[in-house]
Amino acid sequence: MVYYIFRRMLMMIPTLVITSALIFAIIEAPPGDYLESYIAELKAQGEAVDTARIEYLRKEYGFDKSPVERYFNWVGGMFVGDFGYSFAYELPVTAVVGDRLFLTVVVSMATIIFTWLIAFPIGIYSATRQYSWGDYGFTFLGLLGLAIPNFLLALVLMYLANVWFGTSIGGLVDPAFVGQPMSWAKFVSVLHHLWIPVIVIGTAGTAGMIRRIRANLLDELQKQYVTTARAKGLHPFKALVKYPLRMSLNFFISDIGSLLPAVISGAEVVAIVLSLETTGPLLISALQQQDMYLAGSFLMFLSLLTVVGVLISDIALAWLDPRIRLSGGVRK
Amino acid sequence: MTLPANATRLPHTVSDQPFDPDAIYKYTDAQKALFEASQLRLMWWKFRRHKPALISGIFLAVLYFSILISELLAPYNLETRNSSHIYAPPQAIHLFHNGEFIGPFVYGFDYKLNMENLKREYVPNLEKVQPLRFFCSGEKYKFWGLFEASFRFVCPAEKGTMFLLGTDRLGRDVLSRIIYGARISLTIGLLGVGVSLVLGIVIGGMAGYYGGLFDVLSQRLIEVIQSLPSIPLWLALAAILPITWSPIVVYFGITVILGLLDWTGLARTVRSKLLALREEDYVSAAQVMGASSRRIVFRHLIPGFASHLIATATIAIPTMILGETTLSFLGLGLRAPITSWGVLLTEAQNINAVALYPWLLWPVLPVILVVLAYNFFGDGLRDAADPYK
Amino acid sequence: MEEGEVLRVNDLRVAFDVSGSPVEVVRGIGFRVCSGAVTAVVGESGSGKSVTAQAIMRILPKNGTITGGSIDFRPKSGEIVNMAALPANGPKVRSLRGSAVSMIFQEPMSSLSPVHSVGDQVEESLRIHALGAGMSRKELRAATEETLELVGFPNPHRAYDMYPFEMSGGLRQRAMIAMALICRPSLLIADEPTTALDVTVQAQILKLLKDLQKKLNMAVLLITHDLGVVANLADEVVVVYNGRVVEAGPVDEIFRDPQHDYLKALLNAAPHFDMAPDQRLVALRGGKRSAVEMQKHQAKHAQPADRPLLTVSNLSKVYHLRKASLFGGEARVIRAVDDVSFTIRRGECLGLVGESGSGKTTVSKILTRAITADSGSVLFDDGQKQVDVLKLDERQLKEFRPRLQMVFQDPVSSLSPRMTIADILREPMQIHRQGNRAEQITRAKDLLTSVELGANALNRYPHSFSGGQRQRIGIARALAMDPDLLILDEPVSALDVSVQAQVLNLLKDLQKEMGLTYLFIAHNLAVVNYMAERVAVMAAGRIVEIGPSRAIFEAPAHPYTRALLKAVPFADLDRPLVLDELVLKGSSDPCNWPDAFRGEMHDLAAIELGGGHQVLARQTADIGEIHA
Amino acid sequence: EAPLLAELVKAGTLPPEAERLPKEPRVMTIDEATGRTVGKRGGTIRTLMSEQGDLRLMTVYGYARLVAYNRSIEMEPDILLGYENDKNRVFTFHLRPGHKWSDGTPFTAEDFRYQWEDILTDKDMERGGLDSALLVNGKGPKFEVIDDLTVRYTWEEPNPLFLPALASARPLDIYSASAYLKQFHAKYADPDKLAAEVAKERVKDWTRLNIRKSRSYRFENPDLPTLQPWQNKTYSPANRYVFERNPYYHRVDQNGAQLPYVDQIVINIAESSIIPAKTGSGESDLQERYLSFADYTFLKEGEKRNNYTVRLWTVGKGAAVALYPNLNTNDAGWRALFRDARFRRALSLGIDRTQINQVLFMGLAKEGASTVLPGSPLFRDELGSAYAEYDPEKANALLDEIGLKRNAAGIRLMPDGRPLDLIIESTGESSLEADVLELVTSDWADLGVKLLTRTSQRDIFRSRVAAGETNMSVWAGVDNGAPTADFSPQEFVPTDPYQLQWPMWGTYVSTQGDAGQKVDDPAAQKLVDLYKQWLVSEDIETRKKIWEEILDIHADQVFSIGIVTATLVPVVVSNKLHNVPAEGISSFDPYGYFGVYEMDAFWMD
Ligand SMILES: Nc1ncnc2c1ncn2[C@@H]1O[C@H](COP(=O)(O)OP(=O)(O)OP(=O)(O)O)[C@@H](O)[C@H]1O
Ligand SMILES: Nc1ncnc2c1ncn2[C@@H]1O[C@H](COP(=O)(O)OP(=O)(O)OP(=O)(O)O)[C@@H](O)[C@H]1O
Ligand SMILES: [Mg+2]
Ligand SMILES: [Mg+2]
Repeated sequence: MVYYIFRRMLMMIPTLVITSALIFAIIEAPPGDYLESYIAELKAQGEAVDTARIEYLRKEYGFDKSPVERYFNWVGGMFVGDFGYSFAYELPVTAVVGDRLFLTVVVSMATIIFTWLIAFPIGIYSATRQYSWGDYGFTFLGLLGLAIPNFLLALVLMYLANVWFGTSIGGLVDPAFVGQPMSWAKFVSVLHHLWIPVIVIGTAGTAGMIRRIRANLLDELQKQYVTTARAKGLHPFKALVKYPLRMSLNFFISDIGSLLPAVISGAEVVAIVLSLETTGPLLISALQQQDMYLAGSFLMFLSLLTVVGVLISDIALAWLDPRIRLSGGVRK
Repeated sequence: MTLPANATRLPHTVSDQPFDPDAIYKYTDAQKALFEASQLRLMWWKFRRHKPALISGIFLAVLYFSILISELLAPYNLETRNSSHIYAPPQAIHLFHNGEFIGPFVYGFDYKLNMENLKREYVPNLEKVQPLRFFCSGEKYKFWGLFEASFRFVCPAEKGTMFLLGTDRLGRDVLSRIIYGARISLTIGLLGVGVSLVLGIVIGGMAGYYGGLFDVLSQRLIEVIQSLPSIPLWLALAAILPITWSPIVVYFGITVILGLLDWTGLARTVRSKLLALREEDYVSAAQVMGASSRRIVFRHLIPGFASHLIATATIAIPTMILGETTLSFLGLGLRAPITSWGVLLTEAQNINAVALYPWLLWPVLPVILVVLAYNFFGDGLRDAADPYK
Repeated sequence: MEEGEVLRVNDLRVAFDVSGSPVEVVRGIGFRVCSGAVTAVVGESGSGKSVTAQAIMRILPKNGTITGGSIDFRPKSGEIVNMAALPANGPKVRSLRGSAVSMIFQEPMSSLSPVHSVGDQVEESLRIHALGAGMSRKELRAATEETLELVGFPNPHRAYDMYPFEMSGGLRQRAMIAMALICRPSLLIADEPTTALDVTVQAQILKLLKDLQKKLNMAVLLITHDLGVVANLADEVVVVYNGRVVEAGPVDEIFRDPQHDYLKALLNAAPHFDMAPDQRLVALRGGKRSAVEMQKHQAKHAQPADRPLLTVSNLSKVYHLRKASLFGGEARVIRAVDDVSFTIRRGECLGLVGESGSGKTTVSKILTRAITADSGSVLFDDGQKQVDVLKLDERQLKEFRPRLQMVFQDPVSSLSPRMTIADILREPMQIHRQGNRAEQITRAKDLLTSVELGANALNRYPHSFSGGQRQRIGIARALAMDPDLLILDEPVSALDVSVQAQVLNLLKDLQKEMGLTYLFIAHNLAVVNYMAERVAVMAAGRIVEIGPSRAIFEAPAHPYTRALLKAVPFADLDRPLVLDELVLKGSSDPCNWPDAFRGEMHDLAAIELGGGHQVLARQTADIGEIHA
Repeated sequence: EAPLLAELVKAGTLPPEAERLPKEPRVMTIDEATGRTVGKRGGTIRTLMSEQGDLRLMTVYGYARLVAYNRSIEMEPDILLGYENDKNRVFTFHLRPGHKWSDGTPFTAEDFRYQWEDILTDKDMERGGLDSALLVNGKGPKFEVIDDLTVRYTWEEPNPLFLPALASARPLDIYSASAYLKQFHAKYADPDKLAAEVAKERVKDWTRLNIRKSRSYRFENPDLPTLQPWQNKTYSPANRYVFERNPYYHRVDQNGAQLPYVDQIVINIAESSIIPAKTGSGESDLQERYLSFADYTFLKEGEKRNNYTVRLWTVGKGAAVALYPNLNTNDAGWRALFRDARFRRALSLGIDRTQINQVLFMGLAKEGASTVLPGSPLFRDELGSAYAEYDPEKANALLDEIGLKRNAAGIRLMPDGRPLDLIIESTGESSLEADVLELVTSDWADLGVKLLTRTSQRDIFRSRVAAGETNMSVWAGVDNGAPTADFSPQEFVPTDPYQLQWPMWGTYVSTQGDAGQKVDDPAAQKLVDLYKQWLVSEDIETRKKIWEEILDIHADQVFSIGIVTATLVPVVVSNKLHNVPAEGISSFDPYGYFGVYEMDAFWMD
């Protein structure tokens, strides 16, 4: 086990190296560089652009160097904990991301918990009472959440919350509390704002979860060992949770690897619509402005989380189902 | 022997039924029909019993048929602008005017521009009765861009209007645009679902079944792909796709590429399922028979969680139909003149629409219906394939 | 309901919904079970025995409903309840299930959850019901291990943490029995409880049941095909055929005075040790079509019989058990196959018998390359040259496959749950591209008929069959391949003797006329005696004795073989097993063997006793010691 | 005393107002003539921006400049007490005695010297050379410190760009807070301390540190002293920036009360897309940015509930939407067509501007070509209406005259036989553009021209145009729609590489022929010549004539096809906020949005 984890850790290195190259390529792929988008932005304002100065900046930012050279500078920096510099913010990347990370985690965790709290009971209910009114009803609701584009739902909820409850539009807290230390009033204000993103992001994922839990459970419920459990006199619900549910979690566990990065990256589009101070919008704007180190380092962080997440997921799988061997490959 | 003392001895009884060794070979007609029927027919019988699935199936069939004849169904052309009816609210269909039945009709609008808040105000004028025309000759259109015609199932009254779902900021009929939008929404997006499904199953299947090096490599590949959030990828892709492609081709390309990148979650699920399932004896049995790995994976293992796959696929459909809205958000989606439900919704994506022109949100309805229909249809399929039913 | 009765079933009817139309499979079965007594239900495979048991427990599959009759049950405390009238998952039924009435499932191999340890699953009943209340985890575990020990687990402590898939068929069955017994129910429904057990363990279980019965006044409803077991255990016998009771009565009257034609035929069909070498079993039906006729393929089997078809030498396989926790825990290994060598001649049937858990299945799976051996070689003579089966690469293997087929011990898990029988039977033909669809279907029908199944099976899925029916599907599928060598792992354990007779006859015919070769693994020694020319006896991963069947059965040399033969139950009321006298426990444990048979593999050698009869003993041991 | 400062003054940490003001403060007349009232001090204005970069707008809004425009776009000394301009060659600046930076340090000639000697012309601080406004024929000025309060810049040739650059919304930096900044300059600072600071800020060397600390325009360094009315007090990154009044600000109202009236400006950062919604719910006291005409009705609905008033200002760009044929496109066929003025005229004539105005602006905007706005002294009616009426017949006639025949589908064919599928590039950011194009598409269909739109991101869009990969693009008209003859006419002349109708020529001119393509169109060449004359012209009359000629050429040649001009933009003003003009021009240069409307004189109830 320990050996296995160690081996996987070693394997992470090449994976991360490849990812870093890919990330770099992706960021470099769009033509132009940060300065060009900076110029475009100035032009959009109607500001004048001084060509000589741009040339100077180009050198200053190292855009005159070859991509390979820049790549190695960047990766080399990350090894010593230097994640580079955000052009747009004129700040080290860590300083830019720092504050937002916490809020992102708050929103994402709330959403994930919301999703699970809803999806699991409903999924189980739907599977055990297949084709009951409840099953249809929940399915309908869940799919509704799925079928309405997130941004639209966000917009509508945000608007209605403002009209009905006077909640300030967008953001995670009333503007009056921004930058203030935490207080009860601020906390309440956060709660007032938090439900919208949680519902919007949550509903989108819930339907998927519900339907999949239901499908997997329906398959498992037929198995002989469920009958065995019933024959023991186990309460149907306990039997369900202990046997078929555990088996049907396979799909869920195998994908938790993507959960970790999702927690950090957050639902970008919704975050933009709702103007949440999370990392999602930051990443998007960094990408659009080709603020490459900001975007790149953030993406690298995500990829590290993915790799760790996949490892956790593999270990959890082996724990969940003893038939699955950690090493995966070894045949009987 | 060990009978309790208080029990009576069991009498030796013999049934008077004669012994018929061939009893097990006697079938009723229903049974015969059953075992003679082909697999597909059996599935169909089972499917048929699931009413919502059946209805959904019919609904989808009708919908897909409708995209063949959008031009005939829509009261207006896709691009028809009615500049005197910008942001007109929906017109209700009435049957009775002043208590008198005159068939389906709408009331015409009185229009006034409110200079105070620059709002276009429309008031139904109860005098202007505009009966709808059916099987009529309406605005000219080019059927699939091929030949010109003017026959429509329903048209507004001569000189009248018929905006059952209102109009947008250029005075275009929302209903007609929804009808035309189905062409794109019901087709292109689904391709991505297909691609990712196939990839997920194949790669996950092979990784789970073979294990070993293939598994290790594919898992690393998945890690790499999962590390890259979709949005930067889209942005990069948008940059890579030749700018000279037409938007529809670009969109097509992006959906395919989306599919090419979206299989990882499924692949991991498939893999982990197979890792467990491949230990079953029926896999050994198939191996002993000489079945190829492909056969084992696809005939024996994958059907074992068809339910999961069907659920995944049906859930992915709305994501793909609506995927373009996210793409549009980043400036990559479809764009006018191409119209899809996603485009329509993207256009409704501002506070003005929500607060002032809520009818612009109608395109969400067909999306919901299609999603529901696909899900119930999927349910029906699931049941039809379920041996325990 | 009379005094002393624990269960009375009256005119029970159960119907299944098969693709929308109801099919009645239990059509008015009635019987009783008295406290402290055993009622045996015997009958044809597929006649509704298991369904009846499920109905009593109220655990019928979703598509099954009780359409009539009553099931009166008298728990130890309290009044009579009609189980048939209660809601299937209501609290009343639940409180009875598992504690007052418990069940041993017919198919232990697939009735256990694959992801929970055996100990966990066995212990669970204890935890649910009042009995386990107030016990600490340690005590629970102790109680569980005790029960595991009672049902014959050689190492209960280790078994507690093992997972079902790490166990042999017999071990799983024992776990199942432990699970049913751990709460000491007042009614035990045992659906073929000993089919996967070798006779020594079987005897041990029978003794256990008897003891419990005596101690707790437990009533037992025993469903079995083994008339020997019936004769030894039952007080009353109910004979069912095609969903109805055709005869019922006290055991002595049933055996001594069978009335109904079916029962007579049944008693007639059982193989026994006193059969003449060429005597055929008397099957109920002749089979619709000569099986041999179907196998109208080339005469490729007509090869010289002198060379061995299969030469197995020095096979070994060690299993590494999964650790109890993900982190640490001592590494545990099981030496499942320990230096096993034997040969099978062309056209011969080699019987492989032995202790449950001794590695028989493992050996057979190694031969088919379903499991990789740690060492050893398997040479197959394909007529031209010797093929080393274990070294074949993918492509060669695929070519080789059709020559060697296997019927798996566990019929449930060896049939793809989502394929219809038609697909399952057609699969080998599809793989090897034989015939078009119509031809394949015809062939599938023929195959079904030859194993006494009707064409109505074609469009059904495996789960909707009885245990015996599934087993026959497995056989039919293996036959479809037309192999040279067929490995049969307990192929007939779930078949009633009449169908068994039919199947065995079929196999014999094929062997005789087509020159098929068998490796026949079974616990029913009478069947082995009937089928096999030579017999190998396995214990603790080794072949301890091998030789012509006559020699083995008449002059067993190895202590384990002797114990085995002593434990065979006879379907004869006059030859009861003297359970108390049998030295049951540890007969397979080398420690209990005389010195001459003990030791590490390299100290031992196959000692020739003449006529190919070999026994595994110390190289230094002399014949006298061996015959002692 | 302003409420915010009263405490500090009482506590003695801040000198009283009289001591903080320059000896001669700039006295602003706040009277009925400009529709304003003398206000009281205090209060907070909340406004919304969408990113950290927007903070620079506070420099624009504040609009304290050495010299600044007033509402009539006349230049006046502001920070300067006065200046002398000798034929645009010699500029002498006089500072206000006693004028102090926001930290209380004196503002003197040393601040100019430091900027000139230690920054602009310092070798280490090499920043790509002097700003183009400081260069005449590639040569910079001679700088002299006359005395503590007087500095002089001298060029050999006239430099008409110098003063406008100083008065620009984005001012040319020729002074900086030297007392503060010297600690980040190798020449003055203790090397160890400097090194420590460099390490702390994670920059490469001290020059970068200096640049970072000294950027006054971006307003990101709260420690950097300023002369603007409000100073940033919040370190980045943040979602809420607080700007507080500059206690040493140099302007007073006619009653002698130090400006600004408002104590604090609070900037909340929000996504630009929801700013209209937030504004409509009363979350901003003064909002112009990120609002568009389409939001008007929505904003109006919230007026009562949220106690604000929506005003409509005029957008100060030459046109809201204009089409730019790329005269330098790589596609020879298209290039030839575009170079043909008849073709450009035909396209312009073929647009039904009235309909566009009606549909999109309810008729409130003006239909016309892309030229200067009516507010400009240079405006003449015929400039706006040239080839701007809707006359499809004439347009068709012109196209026929060029010899573009129609095919069966009614699409015209180019001389090389290709159908006339005109692809217009857009950034796809504005729905206004999309709608206009949609309408133009159907208008042009009548001409036999098939219009297709393609979108790409802003920077890609720009680089594609510059590389000649596009045929036509859509963008707004000239940035400064209301110039006087003193403003450089460069936007109408090929002068920079970012111009959409002639990027290569622009490159050529701006690099003095090092790159790009030589201007080979007589009319365009004429523009270049005129521009050169403007640069050396010494009197206003000549300049005016040059301007007129340039505009005439534009009107005649239709180098860009303007569609609607003088469009409107809503400005939301809290009812508690006073002195915000009911009507105004919203533009970056020369108005600086609220800049020339003297935001420091706005006051809150
Ligand atoms: N779920 C089901 N759906 C439909 N038919 C079923 C189902 N389960 C069992 N049957 C049918 O019911 C009949 C009785 O089955 P049952 O399992 O009781 O047989 P059995 O007497 O126990 O036979 P065996 O000795 O082979 O175990 C069989 O013909 C079987 O095919
Ligand atoms: N996958 C496995 N992992 C670990 N141990 C295993 C595994 N499979 C089998 N074993 C162990 O190997 C031994 C031999 O098992 P095998 O199945 O060959 O026995 P068997 O002779 O077929 O017994 P039975 O007659 O009960 O079927 C048993 O002790 C079993 O517990
Ligand atoms: Mg059975
Ligand atoms: Mg076995």
